Amino acid sequence: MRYSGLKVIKEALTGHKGWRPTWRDPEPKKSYDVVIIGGGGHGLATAYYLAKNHNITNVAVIEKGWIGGGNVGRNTTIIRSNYLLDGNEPFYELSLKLWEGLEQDFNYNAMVSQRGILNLVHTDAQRDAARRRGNAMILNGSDAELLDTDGVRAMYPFLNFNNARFPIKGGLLHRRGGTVRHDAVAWGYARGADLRGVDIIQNCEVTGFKIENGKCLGVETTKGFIGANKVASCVAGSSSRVMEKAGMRLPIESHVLQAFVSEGLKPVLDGVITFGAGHFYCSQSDKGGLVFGGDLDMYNSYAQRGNLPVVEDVMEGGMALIPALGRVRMLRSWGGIMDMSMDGSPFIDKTHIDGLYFNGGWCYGGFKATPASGWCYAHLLATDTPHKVATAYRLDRFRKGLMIDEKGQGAQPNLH
Amino acid sequence: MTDAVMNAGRVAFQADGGTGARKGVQVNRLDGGLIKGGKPLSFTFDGKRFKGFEGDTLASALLANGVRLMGRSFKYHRPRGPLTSGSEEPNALVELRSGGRQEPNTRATVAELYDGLEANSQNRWPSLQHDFMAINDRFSNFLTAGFYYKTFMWPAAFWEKLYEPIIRKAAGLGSISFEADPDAYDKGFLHCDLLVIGAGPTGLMAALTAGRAGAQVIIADEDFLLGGRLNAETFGIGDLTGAAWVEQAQAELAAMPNVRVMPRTTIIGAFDHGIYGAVERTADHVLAPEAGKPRQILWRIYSKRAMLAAGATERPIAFENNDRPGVMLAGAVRAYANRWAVTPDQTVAVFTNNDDGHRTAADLIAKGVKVTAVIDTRADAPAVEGAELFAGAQVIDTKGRLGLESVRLRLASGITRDVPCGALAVSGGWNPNVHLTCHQRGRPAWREDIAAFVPAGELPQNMVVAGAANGDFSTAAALRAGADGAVAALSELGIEAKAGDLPEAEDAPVNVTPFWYVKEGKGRAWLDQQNDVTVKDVKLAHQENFRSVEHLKRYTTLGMATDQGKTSNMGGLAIMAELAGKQIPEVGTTMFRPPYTPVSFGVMAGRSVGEEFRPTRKTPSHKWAEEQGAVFVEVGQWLRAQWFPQAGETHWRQSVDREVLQARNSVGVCDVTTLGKIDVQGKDAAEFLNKMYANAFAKLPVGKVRYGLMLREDGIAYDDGTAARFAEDHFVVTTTTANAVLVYRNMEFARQCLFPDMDVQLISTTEAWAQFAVAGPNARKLLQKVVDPEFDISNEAFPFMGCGEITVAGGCRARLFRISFSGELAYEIAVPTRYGDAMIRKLMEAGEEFGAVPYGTEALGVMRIEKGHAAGNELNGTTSALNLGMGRMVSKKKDCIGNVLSEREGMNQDDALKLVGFKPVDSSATVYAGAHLMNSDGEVSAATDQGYITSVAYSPVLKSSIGIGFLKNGDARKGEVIRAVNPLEGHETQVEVVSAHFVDPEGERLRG
Amino acid sequence: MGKFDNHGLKAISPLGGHERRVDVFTGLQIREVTDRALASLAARQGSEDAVKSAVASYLGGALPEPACWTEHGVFAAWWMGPDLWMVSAPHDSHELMAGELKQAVGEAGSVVEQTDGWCRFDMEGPRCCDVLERLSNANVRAGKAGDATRTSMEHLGVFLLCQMPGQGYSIIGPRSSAASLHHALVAAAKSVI
Amino acid sequence: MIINHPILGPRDSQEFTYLGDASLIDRPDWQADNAADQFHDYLYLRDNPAGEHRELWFHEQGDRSWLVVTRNTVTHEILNVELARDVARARGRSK
Repeated sequence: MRYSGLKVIKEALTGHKGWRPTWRDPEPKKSYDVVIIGGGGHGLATAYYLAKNHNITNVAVIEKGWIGGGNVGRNTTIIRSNYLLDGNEPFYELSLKLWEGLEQDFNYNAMVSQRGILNLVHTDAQRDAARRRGNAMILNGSDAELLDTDGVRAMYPFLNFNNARFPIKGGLLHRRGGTVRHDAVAWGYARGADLRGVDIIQNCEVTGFKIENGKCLGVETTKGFIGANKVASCVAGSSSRVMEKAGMRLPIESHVLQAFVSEGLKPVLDGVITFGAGHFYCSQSDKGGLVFGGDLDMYNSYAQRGNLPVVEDVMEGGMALIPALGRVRMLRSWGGIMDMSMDGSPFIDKTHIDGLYFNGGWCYGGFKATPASGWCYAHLLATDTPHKVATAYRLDRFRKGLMIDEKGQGAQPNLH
Repeated sequence: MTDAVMNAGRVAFQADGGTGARKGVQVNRLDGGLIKGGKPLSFTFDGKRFKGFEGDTLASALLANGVRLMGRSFKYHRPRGPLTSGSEEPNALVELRSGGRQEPNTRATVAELYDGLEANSQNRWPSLQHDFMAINDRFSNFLTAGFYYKTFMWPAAFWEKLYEPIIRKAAGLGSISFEADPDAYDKGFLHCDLLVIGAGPTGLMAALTAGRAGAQVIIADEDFLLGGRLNAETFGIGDLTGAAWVEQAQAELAAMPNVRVMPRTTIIGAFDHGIYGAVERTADHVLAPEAGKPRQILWRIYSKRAMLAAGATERPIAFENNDRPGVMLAGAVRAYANRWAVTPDQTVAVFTNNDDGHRTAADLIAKGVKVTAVIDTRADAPAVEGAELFAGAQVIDTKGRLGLESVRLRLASGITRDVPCGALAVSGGWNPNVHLTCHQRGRPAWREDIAAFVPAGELPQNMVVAGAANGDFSTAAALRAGADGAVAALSELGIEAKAGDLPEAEDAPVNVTPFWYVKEGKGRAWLDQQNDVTVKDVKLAHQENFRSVEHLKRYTTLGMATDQGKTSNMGGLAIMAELAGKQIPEVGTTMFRPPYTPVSFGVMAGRSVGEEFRPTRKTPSHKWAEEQGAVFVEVGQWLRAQWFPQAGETHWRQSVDREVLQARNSVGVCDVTTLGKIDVQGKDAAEFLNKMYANAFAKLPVGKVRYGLMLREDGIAYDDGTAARFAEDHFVVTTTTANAVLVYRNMEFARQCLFPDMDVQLISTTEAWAQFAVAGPNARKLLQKVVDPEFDISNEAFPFMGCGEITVAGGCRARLFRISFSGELAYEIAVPTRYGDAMIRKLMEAGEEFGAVPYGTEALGVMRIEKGHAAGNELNGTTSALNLGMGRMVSKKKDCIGNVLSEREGMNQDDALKLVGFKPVDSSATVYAGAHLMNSDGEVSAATDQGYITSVAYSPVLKSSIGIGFLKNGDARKGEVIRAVNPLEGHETQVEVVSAHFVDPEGERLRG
Repeated sequence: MGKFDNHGLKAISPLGGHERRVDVFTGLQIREVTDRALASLAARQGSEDAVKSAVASYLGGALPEPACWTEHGVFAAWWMGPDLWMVSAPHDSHELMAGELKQAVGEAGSVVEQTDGWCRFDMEGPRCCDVLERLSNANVRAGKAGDATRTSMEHLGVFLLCQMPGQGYSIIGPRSSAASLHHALVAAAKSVI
Repeated sequence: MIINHPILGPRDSQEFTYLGDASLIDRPDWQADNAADQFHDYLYLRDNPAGEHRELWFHEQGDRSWLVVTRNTVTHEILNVELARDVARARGRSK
């Protein structure tokens, strides 16, 4: 069934009886060509592109809970390709280009909205770094503009230009960045994959791998053994938990990141703003809520919740940047578990176990990566060679000294 | 002024607080209540003037004045009135106050009335009565749950250009003024043995019990009146009315120094290990806070034990057109009548599935309100005195455009009947307020006998739940649970408390037969009134396989409005369970998350606003620099002088060039106190520094300083500085300004965790010494005038990289280091910080004959770039010693942090980046920090990228723009001409690769 | 001017003045204190006992236990961390205390002058707890005389010494941030009183 | 969170700076034959358990002690707190 405005009108006039399940709930088959562990954005996108790009449709996506319930369902919805390093920027630029055509591609309105992302700078050194980054973006085919204070003021006159502790000295504007209705991404990929024959199996937890003679033959699950030619882990914050069942230790720690939404407001913020002198970034959803976040809680955690000091830190940043937010109320907070890697960059790679693949280490940048992650992971699974924009995302890069460290923080995951 | 306003004003002025007068002007004001004939207050709603009384909420006052219509819904812009009398309110949202204090989405049901209150309705245009956007309601059949996911995709560009702007404008609720909030906020910290959350009968009894036992108790309630439902009910406790018992309890608690009673305080979240967040509204009930006083305070409460006594929230029943103003929860109608002496209308009907609804009928009848019907879904409903009972009946539809006029019933017999009423009091049973029990990992459990979820699973550490929050709904049970709960909680702390004799109170059982929605009818029956989620939407979600509760919530937006579904989630779950053929507990619940009710940005920021967002660190010469008219710049938390403009200088470059030239030609002085200083002592101090620095320190002689580079364990450089050896067992280490805290932390880590038996003691002395760089050919001459004559600082006695303890200015102790960041003959001289102000004055006075200049961070930067010294832009966390041209400094002969991993192949490739200098071929051209480097010809692309420029300056010595940066294999490419490209700003400059040491590469000046 | 302050350099206070700042509220006074010399004392490995006894004879009393401070004549000392104390004495008479202390402990301890690393504000009056609970998470109401807590106020690390429970406290913070710390204290006092 | 400091008693975790897995105490021997591999595993690989986790916290706004905290990463319950120096010695670290 194709979704369209006409279809909506037709259904409205006929009592909405024609809408079918967005995806089926099949029982798992005995075996598949590919079993993807994790029904989040990346897992569903991988399944979608396996089917669409590589015509591999005998695929199952196995989800412990409900699809889209991990980080794709608990992020701050931002998409962007404002990366600095060669290992990253082409990948994220591919992702942004995929976002730009995604809705027509999978026939689901995920409200991709290129509202622009403005990263504020507050010091000369930050401006120098922004210039280097902006140039790297442009050299990789992305877009960037360097604004001075007046340029920022023209966009957002209500920021604190009067008595800021850290005055705004400009910003790096990435106009093609923006926001996407996050849940819809999971549902759109799920629907697209399901229509092409992929089985999406919810409430099915992987309890172990069947590995014989260095080859992975399938997964043990709460719904029984499911055989597979290739098993692809794609579980973000649960990466260490899952891969531990295959005997692997990863260069990853799991950390909690809180995010917040305010009560609905008439339009305040058109684009996304990142405060460069505190921990605060913010956009406004189409529903009117200000969606904002800041830094990690900093300690290892698998609890999808955080603590008060970070809430205060983030909202202090909000007030420092936008003093007019004083009476705006935060409605809800939540936490997601971030697979923080040792250099802040992800992995899309084979493992040392034949037939077992790994995708993870997305830190808190996983959402924007969803299309390219699925695209490249599908490419790796289908061809056994890394996609050209994901060649750096190898598990052995630390052994070789080839870190991709955007923030320059070294092997301390919570600082990325 | 319009006639309407004048009339309203004139009528309202007749109010004198007497009961008779009340009725006269406030058409729905009743006798009695807890407003006690309080002070009359004047307020406006949508510009119209009204009167109410002290003790009213905005909602109760508007209802008293016959106003039921208070808002519009989110999607369909349906007219709405209050559903509730509390913080769970979904409908009656207003913009309170104006200007910088404008506060969108304020629930009229909890906005305390004050004289001069100004409120406006929101999300409507042009007026609340005539809202153009209500057109959406006509198209509701097209605007079902998730419709937007299926359309607006063609043509692609139209989403951002057309559809989305329209949606965004229509969405949202209230608006902000865009003015800065003028009010102050505060934060604080409280400690207690027992935190009691909620001051109803349970909480009060618990606080009394614990308070009498001498425990440290905090009792908080979101309401401005303590008592909870006791204020809303007519039954008594012992010989007293509920309200009188509350007053007595409150008086007793107030007299206990160990008890802190906090009304107007919402516990917003249960955090780890007994920490609770609380927001106290200290000035939301007045026109404006007193000067300096906060509007709200965020308290962080450290509790040893906590009792959740937060009561319960009534839930509605869904039926067609159940959202008209006047359709309210039965408990709320009762509360308006008993507490605020208000009825929403003179004729009221009741619709219930449980006995509690009957209380509303009885109380209204006792107050003289006409109850036109009691509709009970149960065939065996108890009898009602004074009103007609329809047992086994249902409400199937309602009428009334901007307010309820009548309801249509389907009687047990099957016939329909219309009943006139201006308000319908609905009760579908009560849900315990389990929210805080779920803020960690608790998942509530279903209790069949009360048809509701009660707390279960892993509660927050050391929390007990009591009373209605735990499903014990009677007053007697609440008192018992409060007392027993307090005794039990305190006994775990070793505090003996006694429950004692409890007063007698009503102990009615809960008689409820679950009834979630009326199945009859083709129209819409609302679940989430704010977000306009109807029973049909839940059915559609089910049909489309959004069946998990989380999918249901996200697809339909059920429970995502400002009330977070406090009155609506349960109904949605029950309907989904029915559709899925499951039991309610099998469907589960969505996650309750902080905050319990929405919390302002202002209070979460507290005092950390504006210039006080973060502390400011000032240098010892700050005051003097201010006097010189210095321009300051933020460097981390420090404020440093950036340059010192002199009369006639119109551009910063003029000042900076002058400062650089004067320092290079004569002498300049710069406050360098901000560099971190760590005092390292102990028998193993030298060996310890050997571990910390990549280069060797063990053999540094006493009286000497050495430059040191610190690596992270991954082999990347992260800080550099100097270590001065004052004794065999005593060093003073400097760090960069930015990394002072980090270096100290890392050193403590090494000391305590890696080398625990080394005899090393560390302490920061950054702030204890005011330190000044004195640089330039005349530096020694200047210093010789300041340093006391017994200290010989000649080149021979005090050579380059020397250090020593001296005195200055006739006996003031000081430290002198002969180190140079500028490349000139230079010293750094330190005195105790209190003398720093005097010292800069002294130095400038002594330097007068040499034309000494103060120089700021800009000139400092220019001189270090001219010398090719790495700083923050080069130590960017991705560069190794090799990249920095200091590869040979990394000792292979000793263990130090970072040396093993610095040898990895990827960090030692042939074309590794190397730090070099760049000079534009055309000396009038400018180079930019952040420009990328490309070969002299060929493509400009990421694939051909050769490196990047990190720092640039205009060198007044070379009369050219210069830069340093990282170039692939750079040290072998000196003399090559390449391109520095800056497509971001449209520049491309031909630059020559040169040594990063632009000035005095042999270092003769600094040794002179 | 103190005994050692007879050189050509005139001291200024952490708030940047020559006079000490005093702010008076109903039931509360906040005074800038500048007349104390400070030196940190760390025990060397294996010399913990030696340091304690050596310094006891210099101070005229024992070093304080963890999280405590003590007074002996003109001296005061507080615990800063494991085997680490801060010693304080009148600045006029003891500006060079660090040297004396080092002499007293010899090889057993490491001494570092800390006098000007810090600013100090003394808070006195019955409203102390009401104001301090707006500033710090220290449980001052349950505290006793002699408590020394390292805590944070307004993003700054400070020492909070209890002179008299509910009535008198010293707040010792980083000198460069004296103005911010002072602003916080005064703002909190205005907020409460 | 509240960390029950072995010397100072219960303190708000906000006063602390978090580093990570306590195995960072076990810094390998730089002269070992496979030092590069050992350092790689030491610095980059983590158990990252969902459950009990021994981890390093620094009391930066307090007494400057490094602590080893045993904490459940699922519930955040803290089971044990030790001075890291004692732990380091017990694991055989010296100079």
